[in-house]
Amino acid sequence: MSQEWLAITIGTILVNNFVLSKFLGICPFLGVSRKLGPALGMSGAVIFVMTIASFFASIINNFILTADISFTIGSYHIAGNLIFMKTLVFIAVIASLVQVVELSLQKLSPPLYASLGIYLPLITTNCAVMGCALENAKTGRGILYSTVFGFCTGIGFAIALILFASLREKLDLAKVPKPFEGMAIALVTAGILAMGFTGFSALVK
Amino acid sequence: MPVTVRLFRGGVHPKEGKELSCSEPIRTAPLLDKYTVILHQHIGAPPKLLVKNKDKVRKGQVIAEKAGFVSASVHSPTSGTVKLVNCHGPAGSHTPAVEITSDGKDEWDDYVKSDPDWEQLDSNECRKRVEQAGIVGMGGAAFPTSVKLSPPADKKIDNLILNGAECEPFLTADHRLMLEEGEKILTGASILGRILGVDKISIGIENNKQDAIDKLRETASKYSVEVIPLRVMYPQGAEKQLIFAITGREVPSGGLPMDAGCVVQNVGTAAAVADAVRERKPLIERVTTVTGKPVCNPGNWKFRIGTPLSKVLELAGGIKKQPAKMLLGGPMMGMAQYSLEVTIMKNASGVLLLDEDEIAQFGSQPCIRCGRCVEACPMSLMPGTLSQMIESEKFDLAEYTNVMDCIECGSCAYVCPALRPLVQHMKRGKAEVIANRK
Amino acid sequence: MLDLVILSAVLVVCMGIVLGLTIGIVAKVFEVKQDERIELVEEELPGANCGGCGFAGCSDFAKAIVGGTATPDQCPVCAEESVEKISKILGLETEPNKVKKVAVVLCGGDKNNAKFEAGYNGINDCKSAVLIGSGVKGCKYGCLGLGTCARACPFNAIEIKNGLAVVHPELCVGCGKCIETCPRNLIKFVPETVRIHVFCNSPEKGPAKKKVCSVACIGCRKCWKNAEENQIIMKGFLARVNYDFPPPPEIVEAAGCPTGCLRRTDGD
Amino acid sequence: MAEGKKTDIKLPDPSKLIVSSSPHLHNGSSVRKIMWLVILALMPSCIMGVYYFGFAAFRVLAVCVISSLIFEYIFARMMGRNNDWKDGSAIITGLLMGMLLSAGMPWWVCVIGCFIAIVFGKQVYGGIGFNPFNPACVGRIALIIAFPKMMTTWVPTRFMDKSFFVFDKSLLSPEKIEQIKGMSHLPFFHSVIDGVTCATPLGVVQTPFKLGTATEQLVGTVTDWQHVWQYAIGNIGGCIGETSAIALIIGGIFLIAMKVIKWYIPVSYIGTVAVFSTIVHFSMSPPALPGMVYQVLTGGLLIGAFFMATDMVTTPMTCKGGIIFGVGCGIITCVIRNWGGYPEGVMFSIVLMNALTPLIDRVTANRPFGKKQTSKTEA
Repeated sequence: MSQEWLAITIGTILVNNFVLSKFLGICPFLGVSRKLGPALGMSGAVIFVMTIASFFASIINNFILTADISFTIGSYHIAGNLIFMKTLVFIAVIASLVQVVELSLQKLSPPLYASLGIYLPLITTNCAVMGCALENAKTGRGILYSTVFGFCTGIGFAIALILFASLREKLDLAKVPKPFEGMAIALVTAGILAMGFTGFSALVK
Repeated sequence: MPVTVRLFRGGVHPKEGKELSCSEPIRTAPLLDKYTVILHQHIGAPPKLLVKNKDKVRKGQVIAEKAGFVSASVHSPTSGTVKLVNCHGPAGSHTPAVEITSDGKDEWDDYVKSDPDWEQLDSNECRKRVEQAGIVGMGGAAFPTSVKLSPPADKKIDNLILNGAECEPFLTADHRLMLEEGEKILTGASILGRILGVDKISIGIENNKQDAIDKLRETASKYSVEVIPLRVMYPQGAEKQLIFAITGREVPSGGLPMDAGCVVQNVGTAAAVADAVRERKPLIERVTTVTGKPVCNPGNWKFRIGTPLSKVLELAGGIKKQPAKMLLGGPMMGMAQYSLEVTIMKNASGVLLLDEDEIAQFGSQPCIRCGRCVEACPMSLMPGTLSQMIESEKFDLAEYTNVMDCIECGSCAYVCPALRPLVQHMKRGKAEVIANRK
Repeated sequence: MLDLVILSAVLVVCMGIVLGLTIGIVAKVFEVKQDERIELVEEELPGANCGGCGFAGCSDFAKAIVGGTATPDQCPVCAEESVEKISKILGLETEPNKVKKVAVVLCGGDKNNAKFEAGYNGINDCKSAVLIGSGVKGCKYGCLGLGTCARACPFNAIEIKNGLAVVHPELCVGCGKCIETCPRNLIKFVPETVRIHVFCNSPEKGPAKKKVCSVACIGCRKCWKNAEENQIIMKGFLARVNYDFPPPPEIVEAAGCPTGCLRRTDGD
Repeated sequence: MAEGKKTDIKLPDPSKLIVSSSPHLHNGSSVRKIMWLVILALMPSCIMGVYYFGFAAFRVLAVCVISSLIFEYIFARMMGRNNDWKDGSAIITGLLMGMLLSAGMPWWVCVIGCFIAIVFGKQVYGGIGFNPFNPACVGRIALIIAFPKMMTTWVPTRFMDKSFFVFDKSLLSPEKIEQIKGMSHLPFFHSVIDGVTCATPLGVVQTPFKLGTATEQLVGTVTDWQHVWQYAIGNIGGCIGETSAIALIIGGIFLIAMKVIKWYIPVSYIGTVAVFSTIVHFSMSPPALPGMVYQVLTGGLLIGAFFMATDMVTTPMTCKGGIIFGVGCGIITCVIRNWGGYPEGVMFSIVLMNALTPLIDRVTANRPFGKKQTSKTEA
């Protein structure tokens, strides 16, 4: 049992890192990695949102989408399930979830909002959250398992983002040649970082 | 006798080069026909000029008086006629100066006479005499001594440290002074101690000057001064490092020695204080080492303030061959000069000529992050990283990374394999940070 | 088949209602007042949250704009109209066009005609060089020629010619970035139409200047005598073109400046 | 001012003086000296490699060094830094690249590796001093990802008992062999299955361990002292430069003695691997993973620890940071070696820790003198 949890943790954080081996969530990965401070904020926000998004998405998935429906209205007999709707449903749920979280944080905990709040809207467009929910739906994991998976994915994202941000801060001092300045060198760096992470491949079957 | 050897963190050990001049006794330079005394010789506000063209002055007469708290008076080095000029200062810029053409009589002003009752003077009177004599830190920083002697009431000073470390390579002026005028230094030390009301006076000397340590130890106990041998390591004579080596206290970042309860004075300053209090002599001459391989006769001289470098080098017999660098001060912190008009100032501890094969040739290679500067830095900074920040003009980052704690000792640039002009980077960074703060 | 379509439609409608209501209620319950300009600014921004401005997304950037820590033109995506609209929201009126001003380096002492008193070994940067022996150039007011201004110019309008910075007026857009970089304060803004300058900035006495530079203004007043009143201003030993009331370019020939310090820039 | 005209006393000519910032002395060290000392330190293992693998090894090394120099020259010139190629750092990168390849490597793979190492590992970041990752590690990782088969096929040494480490199928039961064949998509299996020439001991021995199929016999073979001696002198399959442990240790100690590298990174790195592998070896029920001596002496650990993890540009500056770096490298290496998909984890661990270096530097920065009076003095 404990090995299973170890596998999911290590597997999600290092081996199948969403950013560096699945290339999901690249937008904030490149966008919010100029400085370490914002990167930390973004990481916190992503972990937070991914965890709760996975939780809600898996509830919806397990209780609504995968539920077999079979009833009769008048002469119509309706039977089947709505699993094919998962992408659409998850988009709507995650987007509104983020909105709700942002709005409530702004009121309930201004300090937390100040540190996370500005990153929350960005997460709406973060495909990693969506990917995480879909991955959970695909494997048909339970709610607890899905939530842990979401949390670990968030951690993996955070590790990649923080590493990358600290590298980019260092690159600020480098005399990068003109054609490679800015995003070009950032992408080269991200590539090398991803190559480094392939070392962990097959660590967990 | 226990040999206490104290040390600080970091530092470097350049070749000493002191053998050129350390056995040469101090000679007094003959009277010249002309002296050019720069007015602003110290840290702080420039003094107020008191003479005008064609005025007659006498030796020791005040030609510019202290203006402001952190400032110092300037006195005439001889008797003669005044001419106001602009002269080439040691920092390279043209700066107002007073040219005094000697009348050959070399007459002291009336107020300069020895005072047999000096031991009865109270501390305020002593401090006043130090102030009137225009004494500034003679080790190099040229900080007005009277200011150091007037700490704010809330700072308790319990330690007076005399700096006889002379950690700069090549220089031997303090060494000779300690050997030849030890009594005067110790007298000055006890006067300074009395002014500050400290319980402990110590004098730190690097133990490559064993003869000076022995010599001072003979009589030090009479003046209740403790002689402390220090390990040979540059920058042992930097204020903060010296305080740490002797007392184990750290001067807080951005603070002054008084924040650690200490006052540090150069041994030369102590001797000048003794002269000022006992004989009311103003600071118009100092001991300076003239040395370097290209110099014909390296030695230690007592020059009057205002002696131009051309005369200094003439007295030392001229040069054997063209040097690559002419420095005022030691090789690690001294300033490179390019004019023979530059004159000896109150803080000129040495005039040093360096050969081409001795000097550092700076380049513009990038930092390879070898970390040697980090190891060498006595202030535990990251000079390499700082210089990169300053190079890419990230001054706020540099300020955050403590560039202002740099003491510009040069240890980092001395060891840098990429030959980066790290001290110049630091100077730039500090200048920009100060400019930004305003 | 139809049944599932209907079912999905029902699901989407339900979801829409539930989620919409939730957000609406939460928004009402947890309403926080904020500067309404932020919202207006945010509307004008592209909303791509690309982070190209250096902030975490458009709303953060909008806050920074309203807070005054950022300017609208930092957004690399925004169209110019949006930038203008944002400026309007903030009440930042763009100034009416004045006469175009360009920078000029008021020094003529290049490596051939100005004296360098010693060799310099250090950072290739004027601001750093002045900290060491005040720069080794004989003239303490002249251009050091290490190119700090040229590197600061985003339009490559400054060229270092033989150890002297020269502004190309046709490339200069008058952004003024070079002016603050010069440690000697040699770079001045002048109207583009004036193409005649006294290329010297040293207030020292004539003979002293002559010793270190062959093209210094020695204060002979020839140009001053040949110009109408106030066209040339004399400040001690230094002549200055009055840029508000410039002399005609022909004065260069008429005056015959002995050192060639007074020159036209349209000739070459 | 009056010049000394009356006498024949010579005074300096001011116009020939040089003005620069203090300090005016220098200890004479230079980047070039450091680089050539590293090259010198790499020589023993290069010579051993050529001795064991013959001319083929020399060819690979030469191709790598020359192509690295050419790439460095071309790209440094393109970016306006004309003197970069002279400092010897490209030779080091080339040598390391060559030393990390098998002697049987085709020349074009060497050239591609060097191109990635020099251009993407270093030049695009602005040349020496600015690259966040060790160029040779980057080149090597790119190759192992791009050419997994070639990169795990090894040539036996000239003196090897050819059957010495050739995978012996008799050690496994037939169904296990089937199981292995089923997993041959993993990057190191083809060498096992095909029995091509010779596998690096690390690769071949770990496979059965990872699959839980190792037998007593195999464990015995691995820990045999006679074999340990073979690892130490380098008479085993593997890369050109990583075989001879003794030659590498001599080079490393030379560098430490010359104060080019700091002792704490190699010591903490190798120490961590030793401790970690010992713990794993004894804590697992037999057959356990290969033991400490084996882990330390074979594979790329020594070359990595002495020559790549100590690359100044990409590693932390402080002692504390260096130790963290070494320990991190050690742990990642062991994890990848023992449980990962690749037989060797040294290069990956160094690149990953390179990525962590800015963070480590930030955390382990020295306390500036005089900051925070409360903490104890550290003389």
